[in-house]
Amino acid sequence: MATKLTPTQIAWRAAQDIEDGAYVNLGIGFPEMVARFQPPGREAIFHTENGILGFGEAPAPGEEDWDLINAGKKAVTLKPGTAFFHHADSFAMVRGGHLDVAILGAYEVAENGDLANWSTGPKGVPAVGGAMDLVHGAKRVAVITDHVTRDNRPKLVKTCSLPLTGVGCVTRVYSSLAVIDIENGRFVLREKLPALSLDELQSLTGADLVIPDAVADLVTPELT
Amino acid sequence: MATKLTPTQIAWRAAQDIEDGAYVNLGIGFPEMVARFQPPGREAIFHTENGILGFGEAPAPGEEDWDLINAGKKAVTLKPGTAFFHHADSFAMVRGGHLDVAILGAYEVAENGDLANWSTGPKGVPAVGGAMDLVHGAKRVAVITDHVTRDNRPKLVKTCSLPLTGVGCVTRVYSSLAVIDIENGRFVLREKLPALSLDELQSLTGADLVIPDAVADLVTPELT
Amino acid sequence: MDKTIPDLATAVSGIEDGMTVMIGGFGGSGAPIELIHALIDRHVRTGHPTGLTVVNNNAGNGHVGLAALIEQGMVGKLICSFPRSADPKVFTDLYLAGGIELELVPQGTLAERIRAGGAGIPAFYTPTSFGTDLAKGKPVEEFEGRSYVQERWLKADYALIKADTGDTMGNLTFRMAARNFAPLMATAAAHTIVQVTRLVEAGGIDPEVVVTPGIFVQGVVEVPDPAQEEVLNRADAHYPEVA
Amino acid sequence: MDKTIPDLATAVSGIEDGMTVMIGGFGGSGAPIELIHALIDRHVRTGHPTGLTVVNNNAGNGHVGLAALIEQGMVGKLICSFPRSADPKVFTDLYLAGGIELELVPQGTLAERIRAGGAGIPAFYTPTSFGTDLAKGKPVEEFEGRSYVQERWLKADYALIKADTGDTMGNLTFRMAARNFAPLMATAAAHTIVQVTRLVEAGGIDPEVVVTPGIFVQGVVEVPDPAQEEVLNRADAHYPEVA
Repeated sequence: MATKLTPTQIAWRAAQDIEDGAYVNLGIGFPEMVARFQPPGREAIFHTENGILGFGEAPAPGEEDWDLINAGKKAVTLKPGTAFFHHADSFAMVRGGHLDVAILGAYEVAENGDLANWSTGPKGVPAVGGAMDLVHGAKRVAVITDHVTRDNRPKLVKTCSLPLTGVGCVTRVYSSLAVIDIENGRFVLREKLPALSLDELQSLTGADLVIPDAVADLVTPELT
Repeated sequence: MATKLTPTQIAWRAAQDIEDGAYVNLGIGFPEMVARFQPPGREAIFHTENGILGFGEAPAPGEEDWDLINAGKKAVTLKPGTAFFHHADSFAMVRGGHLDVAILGAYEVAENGDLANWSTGPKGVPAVGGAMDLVHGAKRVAVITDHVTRDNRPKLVKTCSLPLTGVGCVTRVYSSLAVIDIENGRFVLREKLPALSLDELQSLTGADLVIPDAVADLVTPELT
Repeated sequence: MDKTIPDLATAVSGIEDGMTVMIGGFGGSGAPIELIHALIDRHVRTGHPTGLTVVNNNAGNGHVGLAALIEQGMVGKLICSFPRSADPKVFTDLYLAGGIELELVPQGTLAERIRAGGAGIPAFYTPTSFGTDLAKGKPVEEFEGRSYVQERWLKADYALIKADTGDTMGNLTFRMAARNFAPLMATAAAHTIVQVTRLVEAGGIDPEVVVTPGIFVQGVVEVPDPAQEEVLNRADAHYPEVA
Repeated sequence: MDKTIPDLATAVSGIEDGMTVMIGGFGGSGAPIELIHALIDRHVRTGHPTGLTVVNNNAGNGHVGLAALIEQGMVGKLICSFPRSADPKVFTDLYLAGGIELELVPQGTLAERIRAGGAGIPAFYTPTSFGTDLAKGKPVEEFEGRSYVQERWLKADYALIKADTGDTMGNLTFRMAARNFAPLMATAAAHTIVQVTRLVEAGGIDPEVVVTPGIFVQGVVEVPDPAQEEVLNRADAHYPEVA
């Protein structure tokens, strides 16, 4: 099997689709990496649920101000044009359709766009945060994820088996093997790793892939 | 018949019931006069629908700033502790029950507390402003009004004949002849002009007055 | 990112016949007079836009700003709470002649419907107007024994508002009670166009005092010394000027 | 009018067993550590209050602030969106042992429910959580062909929040992202008690930059150099201090 992309490389690929001037919310954890790979000449404005628009990268260690954090409780910095606001205004931005893109992680994505990313079932402590708001708010909801689970089961599935975060909300998946759009309730392949055969990719995917005439090569820089 | 109170005297009487530190909204026009008669040692904080809390009296003529006006579009002034906010926050204060008192004018008040003060019927141009919000928001809704119309018909009635502003919302009426509470769907007389007989007052009132054992004299300073 | 627009004509060039336009201001305070007059200029020149649905607290005063827009025959419907003023003649005459439609909305409900439009809340319940003519035909529901009226969100194609300071990213502050509906309208319109008295670079506004974050703003045009409706009306101004 | 309270013990003296208490903060930013610890002090001294329902975005971290309140056994129910943190052991252990009730609410819905409580809106519709387990049992309605979930307002007996500057009339400003839920909670509680880092006279805050107007605040207590939860936890602090 072809060497899959690293999380950093997936983040890089997702970043290439963010337009100049876009308002973007990045989910906690892995999706936060997307901010590091804005293409030259483009500048996105990042939103965080806890009331900051237009924040900058992490401060140097020791320079943190713990009143200036993102939704992942990591320290961030100010940039010219930053604005602070309260949580109701923050989610007016989310729910009101003002964000251009939200990029989230996933446990499972179904071919109809259903997303499961908040609960692995009745065990443990459930936590949802802002994910359920984001998936029904942003104009475009994309997922970045490994193509399969640690024990090699597909994360792109026919129907989600885990509790849903949102119904029919995801339109694009950036995985470790491919870029896949969700259109009319089907997974449509747009890009795949060059060394990966269509059969291999299908065998690692839990629902039928629609293969258009043109499938581009998924190529990223070396990034670890 | 006894000399009725002037509008200024009615406003004075209403002002005596406003406690120190109360948050108060005064309706456009005649009710605005209430602000002039705060008893010594008490300070109310005045709210206006268009986004000011804690404003002061009118500026000297020629000193107006037309960005600093009240809901009646009259110029006001700043005081220490003033705050500005937008219309949704302003009506969160109103609807959310944060105002202690709203004092409004009336076309009719019914014995069940119904108020009609926004429309005299289908002719002309209707206008409602913030009255319908205020009557269901403030902790106490009082009315100041002449006791009768210009052609001597009662304004305190059994049932409003004009379009309602709010249902069962008024709890006290300061009229040109009396102070009347609305309790359990009845007009309860609290104060009346000393020279006015109970029969005279009843004859000018469109619903039965409940007369408790103690009815105080309604006495105000000479004010025109 | 630079949201500045070079001139007023460009600022209002996207507004088309039949659109819904929210216009900031409460009476004269906060009224974006120059943006409104630029829209009138376009109508004088091209005959468009017309048949607009306008959302404002009032119905204009005198013969400038919103009143002039109505007088020009550009407004088919007005959604407002209080169509009275010192001189509401323009609206009153047209309304009584059946030449303009009026949707009367309680002021707090108007504000909340606009906020709901901006916040993605399609409907909410309010005690306001329960049992009155303005609640007729609306769903009613009881919560904890009290009755409430269901109200729907209000959105617009354009919002035209006035701010005090604006930066190139669209962050805004307002001046005193001129704030009123503007921050709400900015959230509820697909295109929010702002005339700012002072335009600054990004970073020129303290992030703590931004009232409207730039995400709600699509265009900013500088109008350094804006007219005040109240002052124009006291001088009996007309727009377009009477020759 | 003077809403200042002389000390922290007095500030929290009105909170009784079984009350609902909203506590500001998102993670550690904005957490009113000193007010929470004053409440714990009272419990250590008197055994009260207990059986509290606490509303906060999170479930505490480490052994200070909200986590310490839970550890002290004072919280019967938590309403929050994200009970995870770097060190959520206190809540996690108690929850898994069945010792505390959890109502999980999506973060934006939590914010909007609190705002609704403060704004007199008993219910509203949101697309958030439609079709998920968190919408189970809630009314669903369709508007323009899209489905929405009806959510109810959330109110409290008390709100405990942290502000940056406060004046004697209760007007408040906040510091950066420490603002988060505090301005909403101030509107939704019958009694809002604020610890301010800097107390000034009325007039000491520019009326344009007031974030929470004084009408939403019942008491203000000055805490000049407030602790930051994140810093306390990095030092492995416990409250009450481990002897």
